[in-house]
Formats: sequence, structure tokens, C-alpha cells
Amino acid sequence: MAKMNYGKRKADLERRSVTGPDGEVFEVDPMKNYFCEAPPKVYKPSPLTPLEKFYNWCRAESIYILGFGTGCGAIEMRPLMSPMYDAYRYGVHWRPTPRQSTVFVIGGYASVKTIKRIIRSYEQMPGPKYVLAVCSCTINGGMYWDSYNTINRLDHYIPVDVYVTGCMPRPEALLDSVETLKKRIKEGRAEGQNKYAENFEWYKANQKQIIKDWDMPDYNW
Amino acid sequence: MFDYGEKNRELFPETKSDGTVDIDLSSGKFTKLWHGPNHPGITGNMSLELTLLGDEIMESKTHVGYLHRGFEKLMERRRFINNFPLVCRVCVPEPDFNEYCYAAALEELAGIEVPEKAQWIRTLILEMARLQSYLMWIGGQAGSFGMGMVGQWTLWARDRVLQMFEELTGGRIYHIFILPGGVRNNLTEGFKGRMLETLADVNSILDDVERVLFNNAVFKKRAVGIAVIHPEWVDEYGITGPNARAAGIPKDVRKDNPYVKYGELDFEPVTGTDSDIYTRARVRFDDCRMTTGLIRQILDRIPEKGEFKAKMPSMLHWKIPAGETYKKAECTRGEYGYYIVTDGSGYPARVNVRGPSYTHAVTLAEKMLVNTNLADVAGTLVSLHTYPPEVER
Amino acid sequence: MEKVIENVQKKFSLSEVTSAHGYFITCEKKDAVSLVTYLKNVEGFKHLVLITAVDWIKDNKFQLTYLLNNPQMKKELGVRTYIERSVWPEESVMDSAHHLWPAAKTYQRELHEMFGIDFPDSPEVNEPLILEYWDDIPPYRKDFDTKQYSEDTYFPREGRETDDPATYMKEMLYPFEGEKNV
Amino acid sequence: MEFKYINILYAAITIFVTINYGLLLQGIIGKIYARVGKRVGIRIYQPWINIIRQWVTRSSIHHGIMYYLGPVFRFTGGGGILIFLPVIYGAPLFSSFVGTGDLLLVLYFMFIGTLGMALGGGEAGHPYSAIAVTRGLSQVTAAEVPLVLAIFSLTIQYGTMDIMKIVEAQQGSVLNWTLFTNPLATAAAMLAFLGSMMRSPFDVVLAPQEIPIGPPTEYQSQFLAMLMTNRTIFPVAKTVFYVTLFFGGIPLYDSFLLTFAVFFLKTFLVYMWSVFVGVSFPRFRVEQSIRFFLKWPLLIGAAAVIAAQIRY
Repeated sequence: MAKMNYGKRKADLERRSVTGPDGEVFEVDPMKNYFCEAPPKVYKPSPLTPLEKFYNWCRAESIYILGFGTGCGAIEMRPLMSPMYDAYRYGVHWRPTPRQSTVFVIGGYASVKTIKRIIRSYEQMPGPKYVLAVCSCTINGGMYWDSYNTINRLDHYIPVDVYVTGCMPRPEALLDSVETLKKRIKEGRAEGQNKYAENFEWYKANQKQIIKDWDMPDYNW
Repeated sequence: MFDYGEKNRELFPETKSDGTVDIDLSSGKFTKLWHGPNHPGITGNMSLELTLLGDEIMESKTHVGYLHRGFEKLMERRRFINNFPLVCRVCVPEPDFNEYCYAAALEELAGIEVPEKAQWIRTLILEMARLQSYLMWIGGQAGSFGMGMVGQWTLWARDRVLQMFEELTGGRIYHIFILPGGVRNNLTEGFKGRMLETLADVNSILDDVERVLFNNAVFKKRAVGIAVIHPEWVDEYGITGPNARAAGIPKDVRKDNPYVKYGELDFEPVTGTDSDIYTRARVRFDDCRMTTGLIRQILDRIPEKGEFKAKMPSMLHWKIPAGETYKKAECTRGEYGYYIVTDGSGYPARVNVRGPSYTHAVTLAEKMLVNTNLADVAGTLVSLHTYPPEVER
Repeated sequence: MEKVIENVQKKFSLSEVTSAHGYFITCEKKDAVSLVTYLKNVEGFKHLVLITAVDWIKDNKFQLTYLLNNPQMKKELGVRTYIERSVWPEESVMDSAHHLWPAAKTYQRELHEMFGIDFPDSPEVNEPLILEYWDDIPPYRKDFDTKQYSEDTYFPREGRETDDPATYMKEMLYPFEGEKNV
Repeated sequence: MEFKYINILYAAITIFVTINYGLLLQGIIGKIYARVGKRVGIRIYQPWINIIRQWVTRSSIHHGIMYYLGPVFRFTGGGGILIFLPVIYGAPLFSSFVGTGDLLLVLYFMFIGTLGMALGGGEAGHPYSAIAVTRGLSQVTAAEVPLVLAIFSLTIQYGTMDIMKIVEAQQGSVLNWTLFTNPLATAAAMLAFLGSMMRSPFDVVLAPQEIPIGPPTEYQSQFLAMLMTNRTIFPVAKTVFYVTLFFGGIPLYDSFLLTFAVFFLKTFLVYMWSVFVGVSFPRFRVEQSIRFFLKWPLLIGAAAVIAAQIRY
């Protein structure tokens, strides 16, 4: 775009030296990953099978959903917390920060601006992490298959464990998807984190293809 | 006793002649906070860029676009009737207003007369949508101040209303019930009785909420006198709906330009005077009460017999003569409007959606949040009842 | 309402007045902002409902619509004006109305981003409102093909067939009714 | 009181039992919360699973030395209160280090947990953590003032700072409880109790709608599991502290069941006081909550000190 002012924020990302409030001068490189520069690792399950089974049972029975309403599917999350469909019965909780959540519910279509935040949040979640893709839009673009701003297939950007079809899926469908996810975790088949680490290059290439302002570290813990 | 009087402005940075604060981030006095989109206190998927001085907000910028799907572009690619599944998705909590505005605009341009009974059913659907949206909002307002219980109760009541929607239309959230020429279906048998039962449940929940929330000392302390909308801003910023009514300006499309059957119903728009969070909550709450009354009136007056759909031409080859029109309806947040331009073909030339949050969430919120406390951000945003998808569409 | 339009016609030259589906008047580009100012200050159209644009690609022009509301009369009046449609990456230019309503700022930001119509004096008009780093044709212009863009960019899932509903339903579902109505 | 090595084992057992009791209490409180909201609520054993789930997280990151030490400080705070208190008066197993420290030490342990959280949250570097730390420290300091006044009144009343002696004085009859002998101090302390329980209207520290979710924003995996364990110890330790000082302690009866019943009833009711207030009120802003504590609770506390001075 000829005159759009994208430059202002870009300048914030450049390397520079900053004077602190007490006169101290220090170098800042916003693009540098200060905590960890390592790419994601593949984690092997514990060699003790019964122990790993117990771990997986715990992982399945305590589900912390990230409270990030990425699309219109988020409107059916509220009824899940309320008396009619009470999902807390099944060990489902909501957490506001990605650091403490284990399940990411992508509520429907993801626009380009949102998918950038989705990737960041997903990478910040500690593993093993799972993704529930709700609504048709995450499967093939759904209603917005020809839109210029929404992605068509979510599994090209982050690994997906369970899909929920429908527009909009009923709360019962969401509860059922949680049960399916539990089953998969207990069987040890929900290894999205490892899949992401193994195919890291492919996922990154796909992500960079649509996000034109890649002003974030390649992997943010 | 512990009134500290005027804030000690000596500690604050320099103010310019027009009263705004010179924000220099490198001075180390300010904190930049990215509030959202992954934040429970923000209404939906949008974000605020806040600059803080201590606990006080110096500058606020709204960032939207996380939910942009390009509806207005997509609608130009689809036939008039194919657009119905799209329009209801512009605004998720109350899709029926979109359907009504779009259908009414098409009827206006094509010159279609809607039968009496269809109009009554439309009024019923619109009021039910308003009721369920308000019920969700009350929970949000209470929750933004840390009172989750009220949200649990009202969401239960909302689910009851949604069940009635399901019975009537087959869908919980998206109904696609209002079509050009009328509505999709007749009322089901015994609908009236079940709806009255639901309304009784809703009213008992509303009584509880009134006792627990609106008479709560702490809620009053948090909400009274915070985030005031000056009545002069109403025209300047294009404020409509309950936000304007709480400022004492009785703006209500239902009363001003009666559409469907509102001209025959007996009601007065609820207004307030103080225009703070508490008054806005109160106005919405009383409006919610009034809505239950309106639904009762509608159920009484809905005719037993009659067509619920006008005779329509074949929808797939429906061509609308060239023209342009603007149709509006009063949704829970204010004036909802569709501006449609046709060029005589089977596709719309341009559809523009005017959501009330467009000004509320961007220009107004940016102005209002300055000099408020960080703790009041969630309460202010919820009390404006902003909803991002209708900002960016 | 007719009286208002009469008053306006005395002061400004209107090329077109339609009242079939609501009142819309058309004026020249140079008059548009002063006409809107007049309507706001003298005739009491204090409430700005929306500012939007229509892309008439065949006539090679943009239609800008200022929709105003008079809270006393409780009526809407649309002010249309036509501006030249530039070829991308050139931008069309229009006078800003942000000094009349602070809310106009957002509409103009959106128009700049989505249609490529620049409002030089409007605050923050160069900052993107909705899209992030968009470097294609402004998406609401008619010559931008959203389907093509989506297919090129977003990995369409195979197996999705699109049928033109008119022909599909004619052939498959309502063979007789379809023929009758064509 | 002389030091015995067996007391270390006793202290460990006390803490272990308290953790499990705290988790049970958490499950029950979750259930009660849900029932007020007309829900079924979590399973009673859900808190145990949640903690194990966090322990078995595969990947985790840290932000520096204080990030490690924050949860440890907090654990020290909760455990410190417990081992220096007669959790069950008269049972050597549950009063391991009683007598080696007095009331002041316990008060100190009450504060160190908050401090640890502040240091850990600050090291994590998230702005929400920093804001929550300032909020939390100012509120805890304000809430501490009436509590300290109430305890000052107690020391005047009983003429000692030895917890053992204070409990001993309250035995015999219900009327010997501080609740009845010094109601003003009890009132001030119970209001201060609300401020330290992290429930609304005084949950400005966590405040999910404002600064999600306060100091532990950056904490995950095993660090979070540690914090969650502490969150179960701390309330129980605090309730035991209040029961010991104001509600006659928990004496050891002949029957184990009776002892446990009294223990459960007393701690549960004291805990329920904060839950009851928490369910019925929204959240204060931080300066409102500080003003609240510096108004009536402070006056009541001061009155308690004066009354105790006059009477004893």
C-alpha cells in the first residue's frame, strides 16, 4: 500500500540502545529471544508404560483451556461454563494465560491477524499441548472459503488433534469433542507437540507465507 | 476521612497547553500494556494498547481487525438469497437484527409487501434476540467486576431462551429465520405457553440479579461515577442505543422510526440521567425487563391465522431493480443499519453494515478510557457493550 | 424533508434527488463537505450515521455516501458525491470531514484502507485499522478478486466443489420449477 | 522446649496432611461455589489431578533465580505457620516446633509468602505480574494493620506472646474463647482475614478481568504445581492460625473422629466466612480495598487495644 504507515511500528523492532530511568544505558534487541533460542524438541514418552499411562490419564482428566476467543465459536464457550452444560464436571477449566493452559480451542475462522496471535500463544503453551479446532471454518474455510483474510485449513499452521464440525457446533458437540480428546490422550495418540517439532520447517514455511510482517522470533517459548 | 483531594500533579509529566500529556516512553515513567486480544476482560477478540502512568491510563488505542472476514466483499460475490447465511454471522450474539435489516432493505428495494402475521413473528424474534443478548450482557457486566455468580444465573436463563429459539428455528445461535417476504416457518404448536413459562423463569432470575447486583454496595462503589459519557458527545460521536439513553437522550429506533409492529406496541424507552457505568447497566437492565413485557404483548396480539410468507419470485433468479436504501433497527447496543446499493443484477453492488460498536469501541472508547483506572477498563468496555465483529465485519 | 432539500437546492447545485427508498441527494465533489457542514449546522442533521463508498468500476468512479440523521425530524438524508476512481497504486483523494464529527475519523481510516481513498487531513488516516501489512489492491475495490487470492494463498482443501446454485438446483432439485421461472 | 530430630518427621507429616486436607477443602469449596451458581461443579478429587497434571508437564522454561525461589519462599511461608502452630493442641505429632517460636515469628511467616510471590512474579518480567505485585503488597500491608492491632490486644489480654499459653487459656469452656473474652479483637482480625484470602471483594491481586491472573502469569508446569500446592497450604495454615488464636484452638479428644470433626468444623467455618463474602460481592479497586482496611477494621483494632489495656 502506497501510503499506509507501517513503518512506525517497524522501528520499534529495531536494535537500539535505551537509557533507563536511572541513567543507565543498555542495548535492546526486540527481535532477540532472550530466554531460549533453541528450537522445539521432540519429547519421548516415559519408558515405564504404566507410569506414562497414569500421566496420560492425569493429562486427560485435567484440561485447562486457554481463554482466547479467536472466532465466533467462542460464543458457545460461555454456555459450557454455565449451569446448562457445565463442563467443569469433566475436569475442564479455563485459564487466561497461555503459560498455564494445555488445550487451545480455535473457535472458528482465523483471520491473518489472529493466526499470528494463535501461533504465538500456541508456542508459549507448555507441552504436551492439544488443539481443538471448532467449526467448519478451521477445516476447509467453511463459509469464508473465498475470503481474502481468513485461512482455509488450520492444520497447515498448527497441528490439530480433534475437529468439531458444524456452524455453529452445539455445546454438546464441544463436550463430545472434549471426550474424544480425552480418549486420544489416554491412548497416547495426541502428540501434537512432537508433530510440530518434527515438521517445524514445514509449519514455519506455511506460517511465513501468509503472515507478511513476521516481526516475532522464529520460536517463542 | 481518607480523602486525599486533588491528585498531586507535580509527580505527573508535563501537560501541554491543550491538556493532553506529553508521552515520552523513554522517560521510564510510562508503562505500555497490550491489553488483549487474549484477555478475559476484553469484550471479544480485539485489543487495547494502553499507556499507563501508575494505575492511570494516559492513552488508549483500539486495535480491531482480528475478526475481519470481508463480509462486504463476499456479499458482492453471492446472490441476494445466498447472502442470508452470511449476514447473520456479522454479529454473533444477536444475528436476527442483521437478518431483519438485510431482508427489509431488499423488500424495500424490490417492493415486496410483508404479510401481517410475518411482521408479528419478526417482532417476536427480534425481541427474543434482544432478551438473550441482554441476559448474556448482564453476566458480562457483573463478571467484569469479579462477580461470576450473576453470569451463571443469567446464562442459564439465556439458555432457556435459546431453547425456545431452537424450537422455533432449529438453531441455537444462527437462526436464518427472517427471509425476504416473511419468515421461514409458522409458530410451533403450544409455543406461546412454553414461551410464557420461559419468561417467568427469566423474570425470577432478573429479580435475583436486581437484589444481588444492583443493590450491592460494592458494585455501586465500583460503578457509580465511573466512565461518564457527556450528553454532548452523543451527537458528536454518533452514540446510539442504551449508551445514549443513559445520558438522558431518548434515542430508540423502535420509538422514533417504528419498524415491523413496534408502532402498535405499548412501551416507553428507558432513560437514565447520570450516564455512568451504573446508569448504563440500570438502563439495560430495565430495558431487559421491558423486553419481557413486550414479548408478552406480542404473544397476546399475534394473529392465529394468516400467511407467514409473501409470494416471492424464484429466489435463484431474483433480480432487484437498481437503487439504494438504508434500513435500520434497534439492537441491544444501538442503531444497527444496512446500507445496500443495487445495480439491477442478481448480486448486490455494495452492502455496508453500520454496527453501533463501530463508534463505541473505537473513537468513544479511546476518549473515555483516558484518565480512568486500569481496573475499570473491563467494566467500561462491557458497559459500552462493544462487540468487535460488527466493527470490522 | 422536502423543505430541507429545497433549502439545500437554493445554496448548492444538486445533480440528482431520489426519494424512492429514503432521501438521497447528489452533489459535486467540491461541494460535498460544505454541504454536509451546512446540513449539520443549519438544518440539524447532527448525527453521522455512516460514511461509505461504492466502487462503480464501469463508470470509473467512486461514489461516496455521507448518511446523516436529524434527531428532531428522525429522518435520514444521504449525500452522494462522485470522485474519480484512480488506478491502483494511485489513490483517490477526498476532503476530510473529521472536524465535524470525531467519529468520522474511523470511517475515513477504513475507506483509505479498504478502497484506497485518501483523506489527507484526517488524523491517523495512514494507520491501518483492520488489515496488517496488506500489499495488494485494496480489497473492497471491484477489481480485487477475493476468490483467486484465497485460492492462491490459503491452501484450499481438495474435494471442495463449487456449483453455481442456480444451475445446480435447476438440474438436480427442481428441474421443472427452475425451467418455468427462467 | 528441647529439639528432637523426630520433630522434623512430625513437621513433614503435618505439612503432608495439611496439603491433602487443603485439596479436599478446595474441592468442597469448588462444589459450593458451583452450587450457588446452579452448577454441578468439579469432581471432589479434581484438585489432586490438577496438581499431578502440572507436575508431569514435559516442557518448561524459567526466568532466573528468583523465579525458582518464589514458590519456595511461598512454601516456607505456609509451612512455617503450620509447624510453629499447635495444629492440634496436645498432640505431639501435630505441634512439632511449638514453643520454639512465638506469635511474632508466625506473623513474619505470614508475610514472607507474599514477599516470595512478589519476587518470583517480578523476575518473570510480565507487566501484569508487576502490577499485581504492587497491588498485592499494598493490600496485604493494609490488611495486616488491623490484624497486628488485634494480636497486640491479645498479648495485652493474655500477658504473653507464647501461642501455647494463649491456647491453654482458652480451654475448658466455650466462653473462654477469645471470641467471647475479646470480641473486638476477633472482629478486627476476621475483617483482616478477608484481605489475605484472595477472594472477592479483595482479590485485586488475581483479578482475572483486569490483570490475568496476577503474579503467576508467567508460571507454568512444575513451578505452577508448586504454587498450586502452596495455595492449598496457605489458606489452611491461616485458618488454623485464626482458630488457634480466636476460637479456642483444636484440642485433642480421646476419639480420633471427634478431634477430626472439631478440626474440620472449625477450619471449615472460618474458611467459609471468606467464601461467603466472596460469593456475594464484586471486587474492590485496590485503593478502595486499602481504604476499607484503614477505616473500620483499623478503628475496631484500635478500640480492641484500648479495651484490653483498660480491662487487663
